Amino acid sequence: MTITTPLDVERIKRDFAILSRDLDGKRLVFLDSAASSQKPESVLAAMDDMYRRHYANVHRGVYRIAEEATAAFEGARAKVARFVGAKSSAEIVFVRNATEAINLVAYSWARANLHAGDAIVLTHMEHHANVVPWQMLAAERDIEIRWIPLTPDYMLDLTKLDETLEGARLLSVSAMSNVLGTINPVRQMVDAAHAHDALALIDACQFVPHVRTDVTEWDADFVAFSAHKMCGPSGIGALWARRELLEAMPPFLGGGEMIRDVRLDGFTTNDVPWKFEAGTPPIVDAVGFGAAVDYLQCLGMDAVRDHEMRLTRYALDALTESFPDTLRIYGPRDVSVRGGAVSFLFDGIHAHDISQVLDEHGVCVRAGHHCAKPLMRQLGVPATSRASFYVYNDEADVDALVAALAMAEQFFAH
Amino acid sequence: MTITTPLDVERIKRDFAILSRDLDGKRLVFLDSAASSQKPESVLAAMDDMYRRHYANVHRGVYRIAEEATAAFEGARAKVARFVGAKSSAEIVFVRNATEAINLVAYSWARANLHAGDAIVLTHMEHHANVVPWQMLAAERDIEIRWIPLTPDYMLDLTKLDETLEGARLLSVSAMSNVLGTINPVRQMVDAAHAHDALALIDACQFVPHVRTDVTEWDADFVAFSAHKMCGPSGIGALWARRELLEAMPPFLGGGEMIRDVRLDGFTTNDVPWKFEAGTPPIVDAVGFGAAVDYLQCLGMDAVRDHEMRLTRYALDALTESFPDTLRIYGPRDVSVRGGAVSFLFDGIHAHDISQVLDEHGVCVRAGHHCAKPLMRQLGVPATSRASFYVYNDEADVDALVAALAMAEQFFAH
Amino acid sequence: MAGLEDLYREIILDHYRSPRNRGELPTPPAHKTEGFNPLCGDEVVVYLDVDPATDTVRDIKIAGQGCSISQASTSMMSGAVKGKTVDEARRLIRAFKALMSIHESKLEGEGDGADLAADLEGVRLGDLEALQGVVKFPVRIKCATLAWNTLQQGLDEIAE
Amino acid sequence: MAGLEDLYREIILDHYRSPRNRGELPTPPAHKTEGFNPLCGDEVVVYLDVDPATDTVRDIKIAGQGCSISQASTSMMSGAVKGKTVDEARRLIRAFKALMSIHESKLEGEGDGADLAADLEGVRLGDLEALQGVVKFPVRIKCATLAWNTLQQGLDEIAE
Ligand SMILES: Cc1ncc(COP(=O)(O)O)c(C=O)c1O
Ligand SMILES: Cc1ncc(COP(=O)(O)O)c(C=O)c1O
Repeated sequence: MTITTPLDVERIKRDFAILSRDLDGKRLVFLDSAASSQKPESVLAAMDDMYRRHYANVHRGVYRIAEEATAAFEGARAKVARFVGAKSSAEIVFVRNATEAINLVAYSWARANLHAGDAIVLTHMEHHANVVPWQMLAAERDIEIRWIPLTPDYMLDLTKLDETLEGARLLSVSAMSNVLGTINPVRQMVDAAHAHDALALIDACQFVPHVRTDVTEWDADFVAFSAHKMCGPSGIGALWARRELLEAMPPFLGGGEMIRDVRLDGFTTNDVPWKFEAGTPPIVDAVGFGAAVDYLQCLGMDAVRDHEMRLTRYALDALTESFPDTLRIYGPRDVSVRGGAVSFLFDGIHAHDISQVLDEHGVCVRAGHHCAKPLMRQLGVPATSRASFYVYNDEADVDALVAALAMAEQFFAH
Repeated sequence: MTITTPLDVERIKRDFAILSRDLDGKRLVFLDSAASSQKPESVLAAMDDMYRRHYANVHRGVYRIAEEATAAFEGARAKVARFVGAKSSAEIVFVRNATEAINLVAYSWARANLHAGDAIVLTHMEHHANVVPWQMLAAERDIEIRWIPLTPDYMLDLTKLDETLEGARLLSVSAMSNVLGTINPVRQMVDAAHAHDALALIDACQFVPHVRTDVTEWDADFVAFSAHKMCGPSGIGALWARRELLEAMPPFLGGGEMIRDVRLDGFTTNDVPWKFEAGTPPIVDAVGFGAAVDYLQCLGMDAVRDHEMRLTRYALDALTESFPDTLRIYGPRDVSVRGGAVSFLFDGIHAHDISQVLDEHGVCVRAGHHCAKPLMRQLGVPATSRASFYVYNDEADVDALVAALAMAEQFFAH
Repeated sequence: MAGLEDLYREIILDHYRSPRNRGELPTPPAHKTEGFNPLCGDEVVVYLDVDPATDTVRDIKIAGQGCSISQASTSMMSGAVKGKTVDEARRLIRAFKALMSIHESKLEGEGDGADLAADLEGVRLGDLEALQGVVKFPVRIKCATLAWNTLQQGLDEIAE
Repeated sequence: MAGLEDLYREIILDHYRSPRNRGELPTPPAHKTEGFNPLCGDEVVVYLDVDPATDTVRDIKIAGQGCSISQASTSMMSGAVKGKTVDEARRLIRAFKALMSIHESKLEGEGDGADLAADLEGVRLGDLEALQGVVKFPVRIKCATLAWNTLQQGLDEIAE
């Protein structure tokens, strides 16, 4: 039995300097962590300390601060590897963000392995990051893209999964939707893909920050995620991939660090993961990434998930009770199959306008297509408002949201 | 007449916290800025302030801190654009580093425009970042790579430039060598390339940090550089390119931000420069980049260049006088055609071993192939030691280098 | 909520609630142009019927969806250019963008918009001036200009 | 300079100044393998003449260039495996890497190297132990292991 210590949100809030910012007398109610989370003191301090005491380029210097920088950089890789259950640090490639991770797979693995007539399976709830790279490849190579549709209750409709995977080479799917909050049955889908000799890429950008992740348990082939959504800095993310896969893949970007030898007539590549890290990496951002997973590990990912389930339930109830006739929620109601991204719309009021009024009350929510235009078209809406929760949010934040929404509704009703 | 205020290095040193770090009683003598420079207080403060007060994802939020973040991010782009003489911010694409900038050109422009039988012209002094991307393309497309050789005094041998450019589609050349220090005649080479209907890419990674740069004056087509070598953070760099070129180029990485619309059957692209910036960018690193160019501008790039010429002359003289028979310098002697990267070797002592002994004295120099293995083979050496200077170095640093070298020589002579 | 009332003037909300010239026109003779705001997903469709003899916007219809600002701006735009010559329409586009871009250019850090004032000279924007409050809300400027950029693209396509 | 003397033991400098077994062997019968340290550019070339009848390293020659640590390690390696069986050579490789990787694995943050001690058991490293000082200088570990990785690659290639 695991005992989970509930999050002490009041204390956590104090770790995030920006949350005590005063906006013309209103406190900042930050409900946009699905777009990018705030960063705790420990992450900022780790990065600052790197720049002030240990900064040098990595991997190439014999002198002490270069060694320290390299150890910190590679130490961060090991932390991230452990955080997601990788078997070895060599399976973690540092990239700019989840988007680059997916593009890396599309340029390196897919362009080496997929040919005209092959098929890739995506879903209607994918983020553009997991759509456009495949559309680019599809257009270049005459590859077919197949789509897994949604059920009316905002889950993936997996009734025809096997049929859809027939002859496919890759299944690329989000572990958690950034719009609907839906958590998809990753292991089941990976198994189905493998049964059809397809590989499975998991876009875990919204999952890793919120739910304990074990890539080995998933049995996936590729997993992409970004530091900036999980208390880490912007500018760094990771591609996890099985080591044999990484070793077999051709390089993507060429340059320093990714080579073993360069002659006028050609080059040979370095070991993984460095083979995929051309040029000077985001050294300090990596260290911040490592500090971010330390922070989350310290809170405990099970406690994080418990907290968010409770808060999401509270929010869904509050929204439904306060606006029974005018507000529609897009996403599952059962918090055991969803995360804390809650999309909604008011009858006759555009999401953009809602956001604008909320901003006057210090409440930050996102409005728009959330980089998921295909999903928006499926939902038949041009945009939604989205409130999303993280470790530093509490019931008072939800209450502030509901109060501001009531004022917005009133403002546009007059 | 421009009046240049000489750099007050004593004061500048205080802007860089790491330089007052004590290494077991020895002060840090940092002579590896060509690999990556240290960062001034103002850059660290700008980044810290972003995270503590204005952090949110950019471009998509209606709320105030998202607006502030977007304004800071785009403001940084405008600063970088002005710093290198771009005609518009739209010509600056933020990338991770110079390496990615060159790969972007290789994947987007070159793969759309170059075909079997075409030729690319490089030089023997290029960094791997400006070699490997072209070798990858050459192998894929059966494209010829031609090399401009060196003269015995470490300059480019341009006597056959026109011949070499005959029928070539691209000239890609470093503005300043990171090994030899050599400054190449960029404008002359660009003109020659254009006369042969070839485009010109300038790897300005070592140039922009040290010499006032005007991309428009160069009349180049692409210019690549990294923030981390010019007082900015790791994790961000820029590709400058002529707007019409950027507009005509196909996208490179696919995902959020770079699209205008996405449907199940395809996508359309956003305006430049965002068309090339897929996914969440290194937001705070960009702000740090902006603060770095502010810092350099404040010192004055002409003063920076003057300072480095003086210091390099001092170093070349000191090394030659102190080790007349045993030390060999690889690079031009005339400081008007070179920057502050000084490569050298001792007779019979490997560069790596020199570095190790120097480190014991707090002196940080780089040892190795400096990501320029083709050049090392031309020079006929496996590696060199390299000391490189920046705004925070002074004569005392050079003296410390010379003293430590004397001890190293003695250590290995016994 | 002083700021908000600046943005959401009564006349804007009125155009939002009762948009003018909504519908479609048969193509041809009309010309159809679609515009997107890549950031928020707003879409505007402009049907333009330009009389080639007189170079006049004989009819204009509007479709699409978006926030109150983009919809109101589209509605106002349709009323402003209907019956105008193409030249007059283009002058209106320039004037409206000048009204907006004073801030837009500041966001990008280029120029201070001083010389844009020239574009505003001698053009009567009328109701459209209600949209000026938008400049205090930089992210909303693109909402306001979407219809006008789409109109411009349509006119350019017709001219080709 | 206490630290430096740890790294640069007299016996290391001796091997560096007077490397053993330098030269080439005709291929075939010998097998040639090249190793690179991508970080610093060191190169090691190992010529291996393995007698297939007895599975013994009949002769070994070394070429290439690098720092004192990589050159000394290569020289020592050549002396240590010459005349040994392939199995014994492989045991030496494991033992030497164990000596080094106690730190290497710590750098990568994986395990604490405790179980690596098993690999060291019962193997006499002799002079090679002089290289143990290297583990205090993490970036130099790759210098010391280059020759051994190249040897391993060579033996693998011969076995294929
Ligand atoms: C001349 C030159 N080009 C390219 C690069 C690559 O820069 P980065 O590692 O920042 O991509 C460097 C720096 O190492 C360089 O000196
Ligand atoms: C599900 C999902 N996938 C991919 C991404 C792209 O992440 P990034 O912008 O960090 O590359 C996001 C975040 O916006 C996301 O929510």
